[in-house]
Amino acid sequence: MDDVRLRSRAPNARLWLAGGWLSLLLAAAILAPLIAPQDPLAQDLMFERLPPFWMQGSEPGFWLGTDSLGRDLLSRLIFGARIAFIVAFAAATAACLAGSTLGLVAGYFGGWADRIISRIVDVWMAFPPVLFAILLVAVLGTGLHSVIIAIAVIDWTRFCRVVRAEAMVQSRMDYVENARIAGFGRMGIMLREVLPNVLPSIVALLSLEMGIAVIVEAILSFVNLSISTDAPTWGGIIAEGRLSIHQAWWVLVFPLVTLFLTVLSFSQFGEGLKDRYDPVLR
Amino acid sequence: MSAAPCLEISNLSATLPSGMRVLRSVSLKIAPGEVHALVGESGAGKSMIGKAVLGVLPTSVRIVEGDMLLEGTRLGALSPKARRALIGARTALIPQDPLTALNPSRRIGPQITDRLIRILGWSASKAESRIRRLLDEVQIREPGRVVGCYPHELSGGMRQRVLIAAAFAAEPRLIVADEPTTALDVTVQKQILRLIADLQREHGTAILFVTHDLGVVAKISQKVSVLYAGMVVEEADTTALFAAPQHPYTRALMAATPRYTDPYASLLPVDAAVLAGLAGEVAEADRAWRPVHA
Amino acid sequence: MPDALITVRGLKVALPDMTRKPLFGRAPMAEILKGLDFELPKNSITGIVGESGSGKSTLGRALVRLIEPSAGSVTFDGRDITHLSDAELKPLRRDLQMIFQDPMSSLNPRRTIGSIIAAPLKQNGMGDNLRERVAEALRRVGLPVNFAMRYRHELSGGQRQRVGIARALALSPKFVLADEIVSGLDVSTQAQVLTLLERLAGEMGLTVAFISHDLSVIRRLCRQVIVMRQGEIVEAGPTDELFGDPKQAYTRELIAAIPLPEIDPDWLRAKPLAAAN
Amino acid sequence: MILQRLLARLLTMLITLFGVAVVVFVVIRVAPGDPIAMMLPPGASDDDILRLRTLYGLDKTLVEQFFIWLGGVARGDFGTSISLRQDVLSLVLNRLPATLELAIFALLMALAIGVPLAVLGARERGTAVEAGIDVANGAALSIPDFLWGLVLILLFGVLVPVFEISGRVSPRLELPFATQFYLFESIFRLRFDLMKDLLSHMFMPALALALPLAAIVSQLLKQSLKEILDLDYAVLARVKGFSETQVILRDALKNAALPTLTLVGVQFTFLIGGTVIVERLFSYEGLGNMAIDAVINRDLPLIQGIVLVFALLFVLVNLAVDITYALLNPRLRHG
Repeated sequence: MDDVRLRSRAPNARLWLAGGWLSLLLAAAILAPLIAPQDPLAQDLMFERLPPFWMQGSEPGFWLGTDSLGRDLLSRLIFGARIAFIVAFAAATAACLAGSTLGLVAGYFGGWADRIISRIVDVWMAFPPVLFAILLVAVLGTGLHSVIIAIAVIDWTRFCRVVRAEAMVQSRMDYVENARIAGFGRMGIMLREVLPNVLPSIVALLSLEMGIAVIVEAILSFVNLSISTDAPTWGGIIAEGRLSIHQAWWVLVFPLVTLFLTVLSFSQFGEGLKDRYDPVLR
Repeated sequence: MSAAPCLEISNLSATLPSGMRVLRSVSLKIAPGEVHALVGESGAGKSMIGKAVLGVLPTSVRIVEGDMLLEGTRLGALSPKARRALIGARTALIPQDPLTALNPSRRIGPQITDRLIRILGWSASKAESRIRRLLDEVQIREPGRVVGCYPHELSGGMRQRVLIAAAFAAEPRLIVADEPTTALDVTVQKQILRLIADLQREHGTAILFVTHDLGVVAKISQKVSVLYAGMVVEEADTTALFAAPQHPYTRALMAATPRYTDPYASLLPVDAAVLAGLAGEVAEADRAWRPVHA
Repeated sequence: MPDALITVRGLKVALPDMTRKPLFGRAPMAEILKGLDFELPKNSITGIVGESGSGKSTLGRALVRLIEPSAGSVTFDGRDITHLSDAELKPLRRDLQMIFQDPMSSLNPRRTIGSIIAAPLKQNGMGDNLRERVAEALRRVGLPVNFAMRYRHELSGGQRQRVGIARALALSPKFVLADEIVSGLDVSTQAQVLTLLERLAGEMGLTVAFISHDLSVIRRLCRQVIVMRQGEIVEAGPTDELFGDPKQAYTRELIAAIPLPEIDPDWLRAKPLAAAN
Repeated sequence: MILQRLLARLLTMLITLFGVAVVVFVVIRVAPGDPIAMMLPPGASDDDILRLRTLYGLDKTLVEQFFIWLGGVARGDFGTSISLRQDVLSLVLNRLPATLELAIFALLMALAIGVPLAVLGARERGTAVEAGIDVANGAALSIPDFLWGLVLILLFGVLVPVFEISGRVSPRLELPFATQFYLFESIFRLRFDLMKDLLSHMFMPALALALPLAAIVSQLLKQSLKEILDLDYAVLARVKGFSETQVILRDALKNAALPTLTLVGVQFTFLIGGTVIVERLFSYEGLGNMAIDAVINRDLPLIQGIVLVFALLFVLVNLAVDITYALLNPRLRHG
């Protein structure tokens, strides 16, 4: 009894929780200039390393405290969400379009197309992804565009591999033969019969990839290679927090918690969507 | 037949997590050395009964009521460990699909001797000579070669022979044969049925024979229970059942089963009234039923 | 035979044997069908029977040109279709239809039944009055019209197979290949689906190739039978003759192996007839 | 048959490595910014720049440069690091053992966590225990090593400071080691004091790397165990009288390991890739940490060398997985 109830309700709960957090964050990102209590770039050495509001020595207006340059942590997190979301949407979408298309072609058509695409994927998989990303940004020069391009260039293989494998399974189904019997051409079958069945996985991956893009962006800014040095990125705040970990733990904890929840939400949101749109479970 | 039954099931009910019953107060008795067929369509619960006896029900299915007595021993009263030991010593299973019934990564020999050695404590040489003899009995020509093979090196019919040999190895009192010929071609099916019948007679083993095929029932069993929705709708001696089926559902099943000797009197669709009657019986049974421990 | 819809001459099919694929280059071809000759007469059901490995399913797929034969010819309605390309086949597709063994895998889980039945209609220029045509197709197989809105998982096994029949017959084809269409069904459902197919084939004047491993079913449904074994035809002829007086030992063995639902204490004992080698 | 597969594998390995070399070469040479200019003090003459360009072969065409470099690599000459002015190969070999020790330790940790959880989850399938394992797996899976690293730094470096959060070994210690495989050598020389210090440094970065992999191992293995436990041969084993744990260990585990193995191979390469940032996070003196410095300093020969070594590691892992798979699978072993 319990078992069944758990299974049918859990996907919805996680979908709502994850979706809720992401919407909140998205709203904060869009409305950043209106809701951020302080200027995220304003330095004030008078207010350096203020603790969060519930602790001794906190200042009103600096809810989550300040960093070693006296910059307001909450405001930096809110503005950081902007960068995170831009990177997440742009990079994940680009990687998804490129990777899914190639994966669909490789998986459904097979033959030479598959062999060439798979070989390229093999080469790509032989790069350590983080190092590849750092290298690309170093080459392209720091900036939002470089970060987005670097993530897309590296992570299209994730979509390609999954979509290829699923398209291969789908293309062996009887309904694909059924469509041939009905007189559909190869392209028509790929788009009509195969793609809709692969789509839920693509959607789940897209959401997962957004979380990964957020992380990669954080890693890049952690090694100081993302946007610009003082731009309020989550990774930048974390790098700052890592240095002053013994003096001001909150500078590390708050961006960490934000990042943690965001990444978890993206992956759970994707899985939740996939389950929800699975016609067999619905 | 005054001998104590080999297996006695009384009032057995099992439910899914949703509370729906998959077995509805099933009762049946199998005398020693008797082949008792359970026949029914998909969802009739015929495999469930065999699995319940052997204690290998899927985790989602729960027995909520009833007793099972194996040679007089109440299975429900035993500790899991004692029960496992008893099942291991007195029963065996011939599964449906010879493809998935052998572990692909282990050689045939150890797979059929491990029960004898590990569970029954036989010596390796005794177990081996026993298996040799049984492989011979199931007409496997080179037993020495076959025990060294991996399952994928044997054909489907060969694998089923190996499984039958393994089932008879420890002289069980009861064998559950779960659709043992469904995955086979007809010509192989006939050979395997004959083999099971011969060994069963020689060893005096009782068999609970699960099948969906009334043709197989007619050839192999002495008794039949016809099942529908986890309910025994008719139980009879096999000869009696085929001579004069009592329940309308049994009659409908017989009329639906194709017969090449009489093509136009067979393959008749089941009448809607029969199905409506069955639905009524199921509802009636559920209305009267209260689980003992709710 | 003058009234044959499909004529097969010297048909060979070879498929790559992936278990023997060498390091470089292609897998060697394994000959699945080894030169078959037969006709499928118009307006009648022909049974194709064989055990596993007989090549009966491969034969079926070659007949509707899902695979290309490696030698020989398949003539459909006077036209050689052996080596036509997909594009050349397209106008012929509405006449060459197929019902699949596994209705679960032959229906796309993400499409409604209505859309599955409508797709071949649209694709073959019968897209006018679509709603009515779909409804008609469902009615024909005895399913309520509102099933058009459902998905495959909302149907029972027998209903799914009816949808498979509805989809294939919606185009009013000349030829239908039925590949083991009842082997996954219970006997009671099987009887319904078979009577349905029998009735519709008669009403619509269909030519049907009915592939099955079950001789009893073939006896009831088919006017003539082709018995296959390991890629070759063992015996072929009118059903009554073949059952009344099987010429080949293998055919006799096949028939004798069927367990009839009647008491026959000697059946298990009966010496298996010597297999034809 | 096995030999053929091995040869095929080696060939694709070479093609992959060549592809990696081409891609990294092209990416680097597209880079704006002149590494030579960075090496020289301001005000160096054009002549000096030209001399250095010739020295590093930067005056030739891209294709020429590529094949000169590739020829060198084939002879074991990876060039000279621009920023550290040392032989790239010896620099890489000096750092590689640290990274290898970290990655292998992390792999062992992942297996030590993942396999028992999988067995437990499969044994208790359908219960709250399994549900709990699923939730833990879900979380560990979606959080990458970078974040786990930070979380661990906070928990065990700051909140309950039981482990070291920076470096590979305490600088005050005298190291008697002849090779760079410190951990291995400390065990070998029975220097357990040093081993303890090394492990204390390695524990958290390794755990950060291990957690996502442990979740994958546990998830996949549990899944395939559950599938196998529903198969007839597992049912048969239960009927024979074997207990559930015995069925899992005797009949199911080996067969379940096969499908898991291939994916774990791929995931292990991800783990190795993850060392780059985790080493940075924990200031662990491995290859990855050096790689990031190399990128920041635009040290082209060093970057090329490191990337190629990583690629080589990846393809070797895949090769090892393939061989293990073949050895475990009787279908491949016997015709």
